[in-house]
Amino acid sequence: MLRIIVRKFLEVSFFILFITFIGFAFVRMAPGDPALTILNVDELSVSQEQIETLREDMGFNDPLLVQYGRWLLDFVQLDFGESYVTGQEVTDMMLAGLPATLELGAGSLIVMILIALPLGSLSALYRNSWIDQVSRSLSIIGAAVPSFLLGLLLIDLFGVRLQWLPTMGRDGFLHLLLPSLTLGLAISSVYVRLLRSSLLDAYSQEFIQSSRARGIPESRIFFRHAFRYSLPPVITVFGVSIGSLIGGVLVIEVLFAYPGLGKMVVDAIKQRDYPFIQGYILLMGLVVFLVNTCVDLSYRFFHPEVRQQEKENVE
Amino acid sequence: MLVDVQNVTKSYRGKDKVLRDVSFGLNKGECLGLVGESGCGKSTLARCLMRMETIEKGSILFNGEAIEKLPERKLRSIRKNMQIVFQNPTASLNPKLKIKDSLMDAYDQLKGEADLTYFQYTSREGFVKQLLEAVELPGDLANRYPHELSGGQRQRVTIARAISIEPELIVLDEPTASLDVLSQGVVLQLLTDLRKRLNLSYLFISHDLAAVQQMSQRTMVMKDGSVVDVFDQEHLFSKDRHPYTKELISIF
Amino acid sequence: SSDDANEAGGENEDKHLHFLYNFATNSLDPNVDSSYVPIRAGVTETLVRLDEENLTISPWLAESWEGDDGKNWTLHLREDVTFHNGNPMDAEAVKASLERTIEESSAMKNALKIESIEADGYTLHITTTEPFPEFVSELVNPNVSIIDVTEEDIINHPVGTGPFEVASFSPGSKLEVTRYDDYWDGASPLDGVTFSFNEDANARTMALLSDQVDIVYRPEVESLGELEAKGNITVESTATFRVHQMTMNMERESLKDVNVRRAVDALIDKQEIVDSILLGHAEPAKGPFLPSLPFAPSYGDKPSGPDAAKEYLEEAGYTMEDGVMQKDGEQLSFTLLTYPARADLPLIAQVFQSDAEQLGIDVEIRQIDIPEEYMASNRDWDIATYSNLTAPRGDAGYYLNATYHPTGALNFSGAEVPELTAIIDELNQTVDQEKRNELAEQAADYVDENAINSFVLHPSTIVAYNDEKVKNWVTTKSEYYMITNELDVK
Amino acid sequence: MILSIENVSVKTKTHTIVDNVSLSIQKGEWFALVGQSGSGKSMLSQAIGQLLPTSLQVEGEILLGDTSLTSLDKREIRKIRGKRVTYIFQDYAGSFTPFRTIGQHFKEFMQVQGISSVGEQKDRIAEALESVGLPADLAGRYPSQLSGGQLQRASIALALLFSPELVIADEMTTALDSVSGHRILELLRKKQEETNCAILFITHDWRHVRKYANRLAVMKEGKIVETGGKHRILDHPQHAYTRALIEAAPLLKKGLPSGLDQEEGHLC
Amino acid sequence: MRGITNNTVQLSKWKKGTFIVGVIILLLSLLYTFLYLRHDPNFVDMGNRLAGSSLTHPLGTDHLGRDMLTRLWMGTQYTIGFSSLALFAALLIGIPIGLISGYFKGITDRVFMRIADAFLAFPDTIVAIVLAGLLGPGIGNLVLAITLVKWVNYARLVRSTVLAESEKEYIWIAKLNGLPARKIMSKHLFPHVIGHVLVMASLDFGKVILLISAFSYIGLGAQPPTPEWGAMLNELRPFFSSMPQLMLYPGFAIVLVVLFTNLLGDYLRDRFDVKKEGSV
Ligand SMILES: Nc1ncnc2c1ncn2[C@@H]1O[C@H](COP(=O)(O)OP(=O)(O)OP(=O)(O)O)[C@@H](O)[C@H]1O
Ligand SMILES: Nc1ncnc2c1ncn2[C@@H]1O[C@H](COP(=O)(O)OP(=O)(O)OP(=O)(O)O)[C@@H](O)[C@H]1O
Ligand SMILES: [Mg+2]
Ligand SMILES: [Mg+2]
Ligand code: NI
Repeated sequence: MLRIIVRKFLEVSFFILFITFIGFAFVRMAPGDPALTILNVDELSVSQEQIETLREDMGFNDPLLVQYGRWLLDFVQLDFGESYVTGQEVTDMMLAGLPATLELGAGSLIVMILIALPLGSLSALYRNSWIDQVSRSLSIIGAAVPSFLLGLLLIDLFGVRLQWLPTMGRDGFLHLLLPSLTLGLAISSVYVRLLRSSLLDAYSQEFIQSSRARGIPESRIFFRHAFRYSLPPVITVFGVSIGSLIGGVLVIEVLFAYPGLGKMVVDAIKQRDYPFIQGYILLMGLVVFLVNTCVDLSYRFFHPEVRQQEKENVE
Repeated sequence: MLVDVQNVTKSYRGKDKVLRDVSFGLNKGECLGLVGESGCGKSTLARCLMRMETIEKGSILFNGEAIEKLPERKLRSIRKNMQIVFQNPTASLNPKLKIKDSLMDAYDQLKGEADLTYFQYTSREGFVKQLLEAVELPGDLANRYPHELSGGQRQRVTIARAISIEPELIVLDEPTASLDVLSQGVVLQLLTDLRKRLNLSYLFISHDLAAVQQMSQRTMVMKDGSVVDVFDQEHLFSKDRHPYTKELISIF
Repeated sequence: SSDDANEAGGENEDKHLHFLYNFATNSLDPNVDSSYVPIRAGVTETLVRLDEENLTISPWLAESWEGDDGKNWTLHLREDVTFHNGNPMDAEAVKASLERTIEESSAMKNALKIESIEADGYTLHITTTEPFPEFVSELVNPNVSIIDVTEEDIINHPVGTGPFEVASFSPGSKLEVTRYDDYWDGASPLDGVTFSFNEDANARTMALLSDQVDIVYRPEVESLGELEAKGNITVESTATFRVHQMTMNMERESLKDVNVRRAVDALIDKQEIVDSILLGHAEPAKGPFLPSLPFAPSYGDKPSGPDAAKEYLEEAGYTMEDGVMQKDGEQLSFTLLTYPARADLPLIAQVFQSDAEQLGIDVEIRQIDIPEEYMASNRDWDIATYSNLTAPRGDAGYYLNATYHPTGALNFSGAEVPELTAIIDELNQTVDQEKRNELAEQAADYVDENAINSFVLHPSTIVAYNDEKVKNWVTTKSEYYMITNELDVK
Repeated sequence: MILSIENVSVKTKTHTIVDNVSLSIQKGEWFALVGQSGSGKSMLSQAIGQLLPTSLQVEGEILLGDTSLTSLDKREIRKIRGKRVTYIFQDYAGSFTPFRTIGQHFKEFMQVQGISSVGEQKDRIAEALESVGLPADLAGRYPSQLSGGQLQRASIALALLFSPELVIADEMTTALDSVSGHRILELLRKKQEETNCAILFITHDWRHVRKYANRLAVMKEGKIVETGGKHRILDHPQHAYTRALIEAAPLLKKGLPSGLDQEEGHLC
Repeated sequence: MRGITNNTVQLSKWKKGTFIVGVIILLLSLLYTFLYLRHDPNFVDMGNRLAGSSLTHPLGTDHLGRDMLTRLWMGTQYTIGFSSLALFAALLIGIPIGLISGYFKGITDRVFMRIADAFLAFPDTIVAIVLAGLLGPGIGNLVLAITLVKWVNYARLVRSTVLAESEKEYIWIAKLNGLPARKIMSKHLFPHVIGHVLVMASLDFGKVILLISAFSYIGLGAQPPTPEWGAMLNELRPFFSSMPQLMLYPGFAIVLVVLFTNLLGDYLRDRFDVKKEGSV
């Protein structure tokens, strides 16, 4: 057990080192200069010289490795630095953005599950029937309609015409409904199709036949046998999209003024706010690592035969 | 000696030993029968021979080389000389490949290297047909998928695949269990013919003593992971047989 | 918070407005954050302000000031001002606030050039590091907001002197403010204001349509018709200190010729762009400065249109052959930079491209991400659409220095003209306002004559509000002052 | 008459797999179906429980007691499967869902058939496993952790759990060694005596036919070539194929193929 | 059960009919656009801005007075070309890596998957901005960026299927037959993974177009005035409420393409799905 923990810990450490360094090198290789933002050249008179001085002061002219070393040194003391733009602690900023992100993520996940599970299942169970056709058409539309358009349509319907729901801001449950619905609809299309295809796979397995021969009701066969068999690809794709679920919702956060990490990181990228970007990559790295490790663990749950093989390899 | 198994011990994680100190030899051109109760470790032994499992103790020599320690690359050259027919023909066939593609897998791999003496490679179709006919299957099965075959047909396909490259050793894990007696007779006869002609060696796992008697020169009896009895065929009914062997015989 | 206001309102109906702004912020730090929400929401104030009518500098927290040598400044503060927490705003407090500004913001440190501050009752003595005539006008900058620095949580809860105090703040989403009863200039008639953010123009329009908000800053231009159709909505538009311009890279062979630059200028159909891209919500520009500014020169009429452009080009030695404008067998071609952060610019670029094509000029549009960065580090472009604030604080110094001085950070055209540099240098030494205006005008004339850049238009700020409810809304040119103590409900 | 199959055909789009087959099985009878591999035995047996894939067409009439199985809808046929008709398949690996333990399969089956008391379930699982010679602690294992024979025994225990009227055993002992196979068949016979169920026994093993069957049918290329009592077919085969089949059987002991000569009263 | 089969036949007949009618309409519109109208897709005509439908402008004109129909047709080559390029490249990287990871397991798997995780941790905007910065703005680099972001999805998906499949006996047989890993992956495992991959990829087609549109928003997409659909969609945003049809045109075009790729994906998937079962 201890060995496993130590191994995992080392793996995480290497991974963190790896992504933060790549991220560090990456964002600094990208053209862009926080000095311009910091000095607010858009409104204040600044000379080239002053920009150069600032760069020197902030250490932007040092070799990349030196800069990274400095960041790392702060990082091991759990100091993530301050945003160049607002002067806030990066940790505080992320903590401020996280709740909205989590709410939005959870809300849209629920919507996604509510849509994808029934639609995907029905269209697999009634392959080629009208239900299948309808759900496939819906998922095609879901995949092809940009989320801002979807969001605007929902705002127009529920906010302007019916006046049922607030269209913006983060102020309790009601405010969460429209953004979650938009995002949930946008992401569910992939899952509808994936679940369908995966369930079809499951239903061609022999054990389904055996269960039927035992008189197990179809509903039970579905829930206890086929469904679980079909989940790994679905979960895999979910694990992969967790990053974009957190960072890729800019459009929705902007549209509904539901401020989370997605908008913050895009702003930070635009303004080349290195400390925040770095902190974000670190956070995302951890989240992605954690989620995908869980996804990997879940394979063992879904495929006990694989689990056995792996354990043996460990020994 | 083609195969020499010495003191092989194996256990699955956290379980009792499945193989205990198993030792035996298999000569070139010989067919060694292996019988025993279900779950006694026959298939496990077969898997160890093919190095599909790592063994805990002991060693397995193939043509004098200890295969349990060989690196994968060297193993490849040995593997073309051994084939296995698994107990479960359904799992042994890729459900997404047509029969002809599964069948040609081994041969394709060897390309020109295979020096066939029993079969003749003329064309792909011709070869597939030859193989299928050898195991009493109509040639038109070649274009079907495994799920469109009956259990017996699948099993014969796996046998055809194993003999297609005429390897030195074939491990047969209950190869004819789901064949009707006529087909079984034909297949067993084919296997015997092949062995005699090409000097092949078989490890023939079966629970059908009659089939074992027909096929093999020597028979080995396993119980709870150990070899309890080895005897020549003519001594089957002899008095100094192990009590367990006697019980097996009495059922017939 | 609006509920609090509700209860405080007692028997009367709650007097509350909801204002929707087009930019979101995560920090309210008045000294650092460049979204200026605290001053816009009426929470903080600066020492001096911009007089929106005359476009000159006028007293605010400071009653008067002197500094004839441009280096040693004395400011006299109002004596009746208190912070929201009741503390008096005296010279000590202002000094502390200014010092914080300089410490927290490198930008403001650069801009203010303060060497030392002395506080004496309600008088401040400030020395700048060098003669700095614009000093007072720099104090207009919202980042010089005066706050009580003894307060803890300045990022989320700054304490200023304005008519409203912060009640609650949700970063990136909205700010709730309530009336400060002891406001020095007369307390507001409103109980409170919600100041929320939404960066999507369509969403802002819909928020107004759905009656969720009362005043919307910059609604979607294309949907104004819909707003007006609703009947109770007034749309106001006011030209700003901004100019959309075509920056010309004078280091490029073709653009070294003043006639080519003039041709580019002539080719742009400014009125048409104003009418059809901005739907009239802009003023065609003749020079960098808004005509109502005191130092904006009055320009004569210049020939414009494709024919004029063609003439200029012929003067520069180009000829039109087979529909291709060429010189020495080479087609005249431009690489035109644009960026999507200001949505009008790519459109202007495309209109220009199409117009130029009619003249046989090949224009390749290159869309980039951050124009300042790209233009400074790459010189492989000819023309760039760019948008600039030209006199954000009522003074021309910023724009002229940044854009035309060889050391300026925004001098993307690579202008290094001794005559112009001399004018700007002189401006930087001049304290007298009259004289400053004269010099600025001179510089603007020079720019015009030599067609260093081409100025397209001054975009307007558009504000739409519910006229059945909102009273006394003023759309300012500076865009600094939005929620004031005058604002009321009907 | 517990099962009667009348003119049943199973067809794909291009060819006929089972060609106009009729047979009937009496109550409490052990009916063997032997024949060529690939002749359609499994297809025929699966047609009874409507278990064939949709790509195959079934024609004809199948009666279980008085119920016409071909006319039943999904819900009704489900009530029949597992309770009145159960299956034991040849492919033991496919009999179990890979991620559920053996015990879970048992529990599920019992739950569906109305036994929900956990204690009772536990007892019956242990009992059922023991009756097929498996240790009770196997219940906690996943199918992949069992040998082929063990799996097949578990699936037999599962099929016999609720004393069905008809057990369809499709090469159920194929994967078993002779000792266990023998034990299982003995067990099946015991159960049959207890419950008087009928067994449709598909096999290639003449020893089993000889020992257990009452009547049998021989199939070849989708058709039944001969059907009749054990003695009739084994000792007096009429069809050439049947004869060839019997002669090829590697029997260890001598005597009549049916083995009936050891019993009294046989005169022929 | 048989009812469903009949249903299917009827539906597919109906589908065929619509398909043919659709293709005819598209062809006619194509001919009309390029043989008869012959507009310049980039010709700006501010006087004729936001014109409604007419014979000369069947779909009207956009905010710069350009003919919508011509732009839409011209856009197909860019949109379809770029998105399929990006997807294809992502598949080309993702599938092999997924196969290798799932098949070899152990350290190979861990290294590959951590690299994949690293890609997931980076917001796609960063990747796009860095590439645009290093290689210059332009849609080519955007395609590269999308490839870099998308391959991970396929790699992970493929890996999960391979993990389960590679323990089965037929894979062992292939191994014992001396098939090199490369061949086992391509011949035996590939047919198992391709089904899911095709389903994902055909849906991703739409997502990729929309991603290009999102990047246009920060200046990284197609360069104006290229009539790329994603960019058009983005340009026409302001007209959402005043002239919704303008956005609907490129939107509808995208839906059509996704529909088509889905049909294609389904068709291919069915080809690989040898059992064709599942309906109950
Ligand atoms: N992967 C595994 N993990 C744990 N135990 C296993 C595994 N495979 C087999 N066993 C156990 O090892 C023992 C021997 O199994 P093996 O498959 O070798 O039996 P066998 O002799 O081939 O039986 P049969 O004749 O029924 O096929 C059995 O008790 C079985 O439960
Ligand atoms: N889905 C299918 N489509 C087409 N043909 C099939 C399909 N399934 C099976 N067959 C063919 O139908 C025939 C009968 O198969 P069946 O499984 O009933 O044989 P069987 O008598 O049970 O043989 P065995 O004793 O080998 O199990 C075989 O020739 C087989 O190839
Ligand atoms: Mg075995
Ligand atoms: Mg069968
Ligand atoms: Ni007789």
